[in-house]
Amino acid sequence: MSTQTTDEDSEATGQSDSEAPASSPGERRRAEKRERQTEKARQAAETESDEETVLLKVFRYDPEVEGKREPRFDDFHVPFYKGMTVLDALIYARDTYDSSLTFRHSCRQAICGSDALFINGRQRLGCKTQLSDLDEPVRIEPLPHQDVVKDLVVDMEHFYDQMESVEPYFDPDELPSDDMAEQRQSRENREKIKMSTRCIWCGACMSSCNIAAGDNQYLGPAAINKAYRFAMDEREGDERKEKRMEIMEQEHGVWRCQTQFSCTEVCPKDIPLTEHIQELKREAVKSNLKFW
Amino acid sequence: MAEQYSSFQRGGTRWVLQRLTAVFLIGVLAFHFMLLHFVNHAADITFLGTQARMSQVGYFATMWLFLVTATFHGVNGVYNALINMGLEGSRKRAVGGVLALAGLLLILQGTRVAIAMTNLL
Amino acid sequence: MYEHDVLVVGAGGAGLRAAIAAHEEGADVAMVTKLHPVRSHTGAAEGGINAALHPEDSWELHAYDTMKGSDYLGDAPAIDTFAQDAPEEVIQLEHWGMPFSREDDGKVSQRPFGGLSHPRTTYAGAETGHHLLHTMYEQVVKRGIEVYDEWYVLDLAVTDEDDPSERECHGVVAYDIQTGEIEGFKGRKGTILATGGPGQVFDHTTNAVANTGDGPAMAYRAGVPLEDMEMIQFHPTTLPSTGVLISEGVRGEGGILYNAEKERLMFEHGYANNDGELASRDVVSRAELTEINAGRGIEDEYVHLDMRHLGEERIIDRLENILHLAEDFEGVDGLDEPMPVKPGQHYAMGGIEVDENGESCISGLYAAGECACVSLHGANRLGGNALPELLVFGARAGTDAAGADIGAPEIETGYEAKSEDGDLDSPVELGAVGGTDVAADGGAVTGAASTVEAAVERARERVDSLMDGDGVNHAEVRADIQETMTENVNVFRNEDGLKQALRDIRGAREHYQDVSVHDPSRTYNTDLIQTIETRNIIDLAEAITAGALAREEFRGAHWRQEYQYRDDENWIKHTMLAWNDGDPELYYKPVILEGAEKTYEPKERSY
Amino acid sequence: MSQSYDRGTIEDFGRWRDFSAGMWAWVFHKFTGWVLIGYLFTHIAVLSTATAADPTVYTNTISGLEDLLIVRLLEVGLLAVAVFHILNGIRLLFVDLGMGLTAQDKTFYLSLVLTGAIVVASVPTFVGGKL
Ligand SMILES: Cc1cc2nc3c(=O)[nH]c(=O)nc-3n(C[C@H](O)[C@H](O)[C@H](O)COP(=O)(O)OP(=O)(O)OC[C@H]3O[C@@H](n4cnc5c(N)ncnc54)[C@H](O)[C@@H]3O)c2cc1C
Ligand code: HEM
Ligand code: SF4
Ligand code: F3S
Ligand code: FES
Repeated sequence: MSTQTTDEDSEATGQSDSEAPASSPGERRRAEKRERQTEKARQAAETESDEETVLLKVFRYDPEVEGKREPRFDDFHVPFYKGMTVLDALIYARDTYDSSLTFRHSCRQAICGSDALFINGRQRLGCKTQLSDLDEPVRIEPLPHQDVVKDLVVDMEHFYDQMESVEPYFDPDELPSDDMAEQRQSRENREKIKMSTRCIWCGACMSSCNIAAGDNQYLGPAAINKAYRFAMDEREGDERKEKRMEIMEQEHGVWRCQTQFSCTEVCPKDIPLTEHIQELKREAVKSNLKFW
Repeated sequence: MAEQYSSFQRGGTRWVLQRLTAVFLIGVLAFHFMLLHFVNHAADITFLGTQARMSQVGYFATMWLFLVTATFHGVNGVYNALINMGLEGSRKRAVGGVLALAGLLLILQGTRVAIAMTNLL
Repeated sequence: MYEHDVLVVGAGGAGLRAAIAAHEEGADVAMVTKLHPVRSHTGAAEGGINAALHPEDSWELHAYDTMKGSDYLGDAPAIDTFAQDAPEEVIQLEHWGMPFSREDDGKVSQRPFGGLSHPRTTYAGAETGHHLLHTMYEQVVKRGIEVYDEWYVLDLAVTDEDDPSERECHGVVAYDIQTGEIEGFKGRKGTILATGGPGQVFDHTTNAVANTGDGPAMAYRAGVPLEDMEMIQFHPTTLPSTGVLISEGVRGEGGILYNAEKERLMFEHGYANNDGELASRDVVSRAELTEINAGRGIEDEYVHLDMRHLGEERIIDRLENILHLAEDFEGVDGLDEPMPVKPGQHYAMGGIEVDENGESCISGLYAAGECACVSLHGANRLGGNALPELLVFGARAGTDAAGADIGAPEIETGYEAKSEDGDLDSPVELGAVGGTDVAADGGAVTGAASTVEAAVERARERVDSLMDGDGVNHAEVRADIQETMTENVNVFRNEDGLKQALRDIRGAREHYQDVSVHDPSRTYNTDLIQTIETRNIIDLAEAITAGALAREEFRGAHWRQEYQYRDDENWIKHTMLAWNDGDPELYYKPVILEGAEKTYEPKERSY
Repeated sequence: MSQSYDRGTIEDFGRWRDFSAGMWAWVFHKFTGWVLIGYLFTHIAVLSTATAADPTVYTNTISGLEDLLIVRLLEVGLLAVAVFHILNGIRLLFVDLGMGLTAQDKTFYLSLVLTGAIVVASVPTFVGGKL
């Protein structure tokens, strides 16, 4: 636990053949650079060898770069301080050891939803996960069931498509005639939709759901929750709600949910997703019973 | 049942039926197990005993409903499980057709058996 | 090349509002943004949106509070327009479905906020910005406005007349982060910059990692002056380890600040005998730092913000996410113990000089939101005034860019507005290394398309050369800048420190000549993006520090050790910095105090 | 997602270890459901002997099968499968009604434990009796 080197051994085994003869000048340069970094890290390790470090095992993949086309795990030893999050550790690893380490992040405070990752077998936000809560080594992978673009970055397009397919916008039956008058909403109603409005589009839920993994057309927990947010908002009115329910009731809508609960478990905003989906199923049955 | 499996379907009819049959099945299945394993030991089943039970209209009706609901519940369940895996288009229709047919045959055969068990014929 | 009527760069609150407004005028709008819209930092705003909605309240009062808050460095036409339009914009948001917190009668709730004479801050729990951002993005989806997300705008496509006021902006050059493709975007009617704050210039900030001030830096280099850059707001309540913000809402609801001796410092040490914790941000930030410097800080680093006495129910009802923030990022349970807080960089009052219609001196180039300076906030922004600014001026910029007539602006921009030359006693040369850094095409091309094409060509060369070298990692340069800024251009400023900062920035700039990107990939190359951002950070850090060194007085957020008073005689004027093709020039322009209804009289700002 | 980049062993194996209670419940319910419907078909097939002209065929088939230990053991297995499916089915019905959602993991474990208990208790009845 006293070194901070990027673990040469595992890197070498991970990409043994591609590492050997550095063919292009660019590669030679990078190889040299890696050497320098290791050297730097080694020196740092010597001077602060009593410092505590954490071992990260990070998924690496780049479709373009020789040696990264085969996915592999890289090891990074990162000095630990109290309160350090997984995101902090990744940033440290990138800025200190390997500037090509790629991941999305922005707000650092669990509100932008960029850094949902698969950390020690669970979908979590890097910025909201304290290293001290995890077992070592900390295994960091891109979200499962999504195309990997590079390293920890996944393609979110499908997720966005699903979100947008539920007509995720407020669309009231009618508005107050006075332009300067607000629509009234009871506190109870706001309370009812409150949790559902918290979604930050991180995609953790969708990635955790086995059904979404199997059925590409399944709207998924986040999109259904988005629809719930509007369907339950009393300001919208009954006509709109009916149309929303039609979207929810389609083949790949609420009925696909098999109540696995993993979405609810991983949601960083603690949205009771399964509950919302189930409520919509009952709503749908209720509204259909009328015609029976 | 065939049109239940048409490609586009609004409303959770199958979903509700899956639950309703489940509720029914809880009762009958428990009853069935009790009767044929605890009250009457399985090894001691004879045709005469079966015939005696099946000739009661109430019991016959229950068992037949058991057959139908269990078939629906089971076949529909399998169908669902398959769509959950992302079955689409013609493959989906084919699977639906095969399952519906299998279910139908099962019910037919089951009904024949059930009738044979009575002393009516 | 992509072509649209109006291009909006950035999809935070300001960008989204501008896009909707332009779309409503019938323009073909596209948004180009380096983050997917919902990832923008507007989502982090917690406290609320000010608007005079109450019958007893009035826009004049709101304007007055804003002017007073600005310490008389705001321009009255901007402030009046802002206060007049804000209520309408807030109601508009409500009509778009924003889940505002409600009163018993179903109306939108309003709470008191620092520096306001009336409770006029509307809010949605403690996550107002999140809801504002998502509500507006939903409307963008509804309207089918095109969004190029994860496209990084590298540069503006501006013609190259000598006088920036004669230049025209025809669009931007952007880099598709996913594929590495560089493309031109032509904006037939206008280009609106809405790129947000420059928080990454400092290392302890409430801003996101993506808030690198790209817009102001690009506009600056294209010839638009930067205005009042020294006016940086430090928020008094940020968590010490991460800079995550604890909303002013906590103090609005009655939260109390204590020093290590458990004294209610705002009163017991006389920083604000009337308003106490609710005094404006600069006052509270300085109070805290003074306490800490006097040895009354906790662990010599922070003070305590206590909300326990509000009771669990009220805290959960109105400030629930504060509990989560304190727990997740500082490991503190706000229901059980006081939260540690210290000042952190929060907001830039200054930015791209624009008029009330959002237009800069370069025709066709607009800016809105935190990256712009209409001069609404002057020397100090009131809490809850930035979000309505995004709405009001985002909408105006969008409408104007789409070609609708919203009246001629009263605020003048560009060199024409200059009242006085500046004279900066800088220890080092400012601006581009090695003389000029020409923003545009050298005057060779004319016409919109060729301007964009020329800009694309330059961008391609620049990216190629960055990818090619084998130099230092940009992270080192960035860290140097952040360090010196936090050390020297913080809440407390003095001449020596500022000069040191300028020297350090120069050093970093020279160092930057040697940077290169080490990731050879064209796919999602964040190394490249951050390297380019670092250049922007350098330009902005220099502008901020130059402004701070120039302004020899103490006004609003700008405190100078040598000048402990507000000098209305000499300093009711804006500090302007023009890039001047690589050789920055300082000058001043007057502040407009004549408003629509009345002329504002500078009064002492006491709380 | 079919077009996902193939993450090889990372994606294919190892994931199950990360499954949570609700996912296991789903997997088991699925498995037991399939076994049950499979059994239903077999069961009807076996019972079809009743359609034979001679009633002893039916009686003999049943008792012949019951004479095999393996069949009795399989029946215990069937019981386990059925009991779990019923208990978890009840759990799911409650979930559908929106009840006990926060205790979903506990009720799953409870189903498992109860299944175990019932099966153990039934073993004498099922396996016992003359072979
Ligand atoms: C923690 C916090 C709390 C706050 N609370 C409040 C509050 O309660 N009330 C209030 O009134 N104000 C508050 N503010 C201030 C207010 O939120 C911000 O000033 C405002 O949200 C800025 O919005 P914006 O649209 O200008 O920029 P942002 O929301 O930051 O958006 C910037 C956009 O520009 C894009 N972009 C940037 N650079 C580029 C580039 N080179 N190419 C392409 N796209 C680019 C980004 O992708 C992003 O979409 C708060 C600020 C913070 C940080
Ligand atoms: C006795 C009480 C029973 C109850 C309470 C019950 C309950 C349920 C429920 C609620 C489901 C739906 C799961 C979902 O869609 O999320 C289900 C699925 C299923 N059931 Fe039952 N069931 C019972 C008996 C049976 C019987 C007797 C059979 C066999 C004939 C059976 C076969 C199935 C199958 C195949 C599925 C689909 C499993 C899958 O998802 O792959 N069930 N059961
Ligand atoms: S519902 Fe939760 S997990 Fe899913 S996208 Fe929204 S915030 Fe993320
Ligand atoms: S994980 Fe999937 S199955 Fe339903 S409860 Fe959540 S959407
Ligand atoms: S960095 Fe924004 S959610 Fe983690």
